[in-house]
Amino acid sequence: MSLLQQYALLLGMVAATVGLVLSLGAVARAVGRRREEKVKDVPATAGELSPEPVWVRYHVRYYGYALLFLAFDMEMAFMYPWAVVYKELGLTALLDMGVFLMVLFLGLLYGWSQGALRRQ
Amino acid sequence: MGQAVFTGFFGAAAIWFGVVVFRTSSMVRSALALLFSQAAIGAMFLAMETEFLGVLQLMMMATEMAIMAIFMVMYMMDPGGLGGMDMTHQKRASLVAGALGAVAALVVALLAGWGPVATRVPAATAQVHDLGIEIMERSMLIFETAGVTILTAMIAATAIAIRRRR
Amino acid sequence: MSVVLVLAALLAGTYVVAVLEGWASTGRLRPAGPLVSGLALLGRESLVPRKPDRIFFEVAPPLLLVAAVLAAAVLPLAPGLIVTDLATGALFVNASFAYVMVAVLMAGWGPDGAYAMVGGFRFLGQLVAYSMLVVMPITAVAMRAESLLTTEVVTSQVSLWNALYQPLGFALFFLAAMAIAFLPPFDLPIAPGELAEGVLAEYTGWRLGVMRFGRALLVLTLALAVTVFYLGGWFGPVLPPWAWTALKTLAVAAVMLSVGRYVPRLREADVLAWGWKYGIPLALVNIFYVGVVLLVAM
Amino acid sequence: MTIPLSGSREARPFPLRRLAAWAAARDLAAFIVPGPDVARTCGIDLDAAGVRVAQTPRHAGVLVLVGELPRGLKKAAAVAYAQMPRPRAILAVGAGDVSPLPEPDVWVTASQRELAAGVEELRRLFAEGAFATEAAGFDIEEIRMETEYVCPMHPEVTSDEPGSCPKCGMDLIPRESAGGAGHEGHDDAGHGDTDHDASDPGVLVSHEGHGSNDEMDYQDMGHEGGGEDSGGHEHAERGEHEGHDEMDHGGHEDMGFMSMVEMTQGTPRSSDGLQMEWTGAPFGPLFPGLPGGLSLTFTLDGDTVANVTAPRGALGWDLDGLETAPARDFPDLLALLDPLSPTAYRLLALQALEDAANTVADERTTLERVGALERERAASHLGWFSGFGRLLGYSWLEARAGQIQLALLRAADAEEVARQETEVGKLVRRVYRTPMLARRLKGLGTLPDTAETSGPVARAAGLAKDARSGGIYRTLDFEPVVREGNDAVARLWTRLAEVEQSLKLVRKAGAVCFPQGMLTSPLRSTGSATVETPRGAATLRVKLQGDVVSATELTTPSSLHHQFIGAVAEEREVADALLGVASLDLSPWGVAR
Repeated sequence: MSLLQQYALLLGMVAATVGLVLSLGAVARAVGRRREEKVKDVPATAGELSPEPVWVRYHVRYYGYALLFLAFDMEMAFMYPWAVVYKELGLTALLDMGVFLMVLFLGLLYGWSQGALRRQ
Repeated sequence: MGQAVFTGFFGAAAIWFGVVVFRTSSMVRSALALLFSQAAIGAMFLAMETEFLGVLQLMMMATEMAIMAIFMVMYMMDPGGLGGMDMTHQKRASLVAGALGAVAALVVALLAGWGPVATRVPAATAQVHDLGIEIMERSMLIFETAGVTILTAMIAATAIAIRRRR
Repeated sequence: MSVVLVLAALLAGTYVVAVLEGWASTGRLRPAGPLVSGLALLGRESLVPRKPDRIFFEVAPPLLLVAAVLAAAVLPLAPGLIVTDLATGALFVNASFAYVMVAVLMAGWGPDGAYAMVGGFRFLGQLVAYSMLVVMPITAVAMRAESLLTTEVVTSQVSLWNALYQPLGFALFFLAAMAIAFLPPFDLPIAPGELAEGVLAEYTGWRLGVMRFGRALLVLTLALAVTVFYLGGWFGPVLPPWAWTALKTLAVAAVMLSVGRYVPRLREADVLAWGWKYGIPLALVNIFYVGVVLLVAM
Repeated sequence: MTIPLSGSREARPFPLRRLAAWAAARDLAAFIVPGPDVARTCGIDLDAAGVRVAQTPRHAGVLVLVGELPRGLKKAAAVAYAQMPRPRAILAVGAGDVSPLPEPDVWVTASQRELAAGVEELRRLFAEGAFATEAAGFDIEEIRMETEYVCPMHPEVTSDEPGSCPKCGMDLIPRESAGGAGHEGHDDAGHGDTDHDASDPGVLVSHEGHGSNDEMDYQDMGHEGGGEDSGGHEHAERGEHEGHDEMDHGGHEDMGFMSMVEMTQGTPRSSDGLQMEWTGAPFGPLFPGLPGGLSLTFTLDGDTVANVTAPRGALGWDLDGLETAPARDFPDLLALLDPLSPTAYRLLALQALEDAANTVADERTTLERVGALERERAASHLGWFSGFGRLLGYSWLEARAGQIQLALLRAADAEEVARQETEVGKLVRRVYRTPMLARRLKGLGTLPDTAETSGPVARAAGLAKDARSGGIYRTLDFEPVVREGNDAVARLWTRLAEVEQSLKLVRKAGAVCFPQGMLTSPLRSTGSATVETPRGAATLRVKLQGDVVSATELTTPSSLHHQFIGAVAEEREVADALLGVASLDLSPWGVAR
């Protein structure tokens, strides 16, 4: 199976899944329509009607972790090809990646010491 | 022939999502539109049979654009886009800049000498293997400097974002 | 032909996982449970909140299902039984699990509900905690297999399963897999007691059916991934290969679904702190350990 | 044409719909009003009857009303019923009038056998009536939805007609606000306006930050950007902007671009110095994690609780009903007020009347009363474990504690109660050995030392306060359980030890019977008594004329602990705040207005 056929098959599976979901929706709509009633579409919050707009500037508390995560995410791009050729190159590959990972671990330790790794 | 069609389709999808990024007033919707624009570029890589780059693009952009969404929601007014605020500023200047950019890209794409067209594409397993060898041998120095630049990025981000402990 | 066979196996597996989930939560084994509740959900109204982000609200359920299906597409059930044997299969599995977070974030932001909002951003925090613990153990597995092909990964375990070859990686990947599918004790986005079904609070009717089906398929796919990466895929003495994969996958799924009953839910701050302060150093140790063992073996 | 189901869907029945109706009949999910804890204390177990308990009305098909629907919960029950997707039904368990809700489809008394029959009847109704040719709408004026207009960026700026926001010039967007009772708290819910002096929305907020003029001129640079923003222009002549002029930036009245610094002027900073927008999220009367009926609204800064509003006595006592009660059935009336611990309040009333009549119950009845009170304490603590387990996500504890509680409540005599001792012992040891439980609860719900508490909450803070120090308890050599720690984990250990201790006391007392009073005619006009209810010491002072009760004065532990909700929940993550509130074990019925 050539590369393009594999990707086409994956694209076909995505389309099939979306088609399945749409057909489920159509069957459900065929079974019965939704009856509009007054309070039915207000988000259900424990029996109380919450008029507050919820789309506000949500205060995320883990932005310290998120920033360090971006850097570690970059490192992932280098680790996969290295893993594939590791056995072939042996010790030099281990030392190369060792330096790379230690440099990054240094960044993690710095973040840790500066208090990035906690709930701000 | 099919390959060109899919590459063109995903390219158009990437551009369309890119436009949506600025046309929508909801921050999270524009962040996820950028996510799907990058995912469309990843799909373009796949259509051009560079499998590792395509899958890597699909993966990394999902997490990183979502993290961008955090900061867009925290720091932009009215992130839900209820007020329908106009996202575009200095319309004339940006139109000119956009047109210039497009022309420059086309010129580079058409006139630069890209060398002979690669008729035979190496197998995907070979691509990953050669990329690994490339990182470990010829451009090992670039690989290590990349590590150091990531380190500086981490230190800079922590220094800016995290309050010094009194 | 093998594609149809794999899809049928996945469907059956998802049904069994749904039965196991019902058994784990209510303590009663009802084989017809998922079918009946699926039909009931089909017959129930599917409501849309008053001012939703309609695109997010509608796209989240299919995206969750697509993420689970794509991940299952590159995992082998038996030597020839796989949808597409991608050259970068291990990486592709990781990529499709990232879109589970995108779906949950959309389901959190879409309905404009207080509980869904908190649940959605909590799951993004959970991703920041578990993502590294998915990537690094897979790297260690790829090191031993010398390729990202999932079939290669399985054949590389013919002498010794990866769970025994690199136990630390196995433990980390298992916990991260439970965090990906937000199974208790990692069920922060849909915390039944704290957020009244958080992200799923506003979904009813067939949309809730698709979300539950997506999550059951996700649990099955994660169990299949654990089997392929760490439990030697289809290798096993007597039974045919596909039977071994099915047995191992359902065993892993059963453990994943029932462990959460006996432990309180983790706090988001704890998940992040333990993921970064203990998880990542252990994952690095795991990579070096596998590196050294491979060197010695050579 | 009688409509079989009150909440059926309007459609012509054909095969697929009948199949869906049959499936809906088989897979019933119930949303319990006021809450699963009240259902268990009434001795009914929906799980055993084959009905799943849903956490939100969205995932439920049946609204189960347990006991009399108190006035404070009528609106919440109506909202919950309206938010349930059709086909839906109402199952009333021992409930009298359910006025805002339609007529219950099935009405049963509070007994498990009758409940099972009611559930079968409900299945038949669903199978038949889930889809009917015409369905009854549900529309009550209890829930009036007024539309108010609010600025998307300043939730506290609201006005009743469209226009543009005085602070940032954006046009206001329509938003339904909750009509009916719960409206008054909405204007200032958006921001903790601790330092806002002008709280009514129309007038601009205090301007101490606006004095400096220099930052104004850069606004002109951004002027053409806001130029064609029509909303900004008709800005100046708005009536309520008289506060606008003293912003002393001359004739310039077009707001145009608004910098974030200005926009967040005066809003309080969070603990990490960022100024984010806060939203009010109700964790209100029917929240699955908290005791049913406890109305509570958190102002959330992200997932941290900024401040808490907990209206007292939303469904509290109406003691006036007891004013003219004859002394004979005064104990029954008092027991009805708090469904979570009826025996304790019945005993309180009896002892108060006996004190007024100056008689002392004989040895055997006192032992029986001790047995009944201790059994209720054990059952109440087990009910608390079950609710706490649901909030913690510890589903084994939730299920196991609920089962043992029901077994205790249904036990006919002391031997059956004693038989539960081994089960409770296993549960207690299992909870002690649960991994990460103590670490999860450490430091939550700590109260200031000056806080005046009673019951297990006080005993968990090292104070040996217990109203059971009377004569009979000394003969049963009773020692109050005291733990150090004053936080959620100490309260958990205290209640675990108390459950085992209570069951031992029941075995020693040897008899468990519902306390009956033999009332002779009272001599003195006033009587008072104190009983250690499962949640703390409750005292009752009663004034009698002849044999009619004329005045009552009751202090309950829950109304004492209700004031600490704020101290326990503020500045904590949502989950920790909820755990802190739940660790106080409040009974919403016991909270006086």
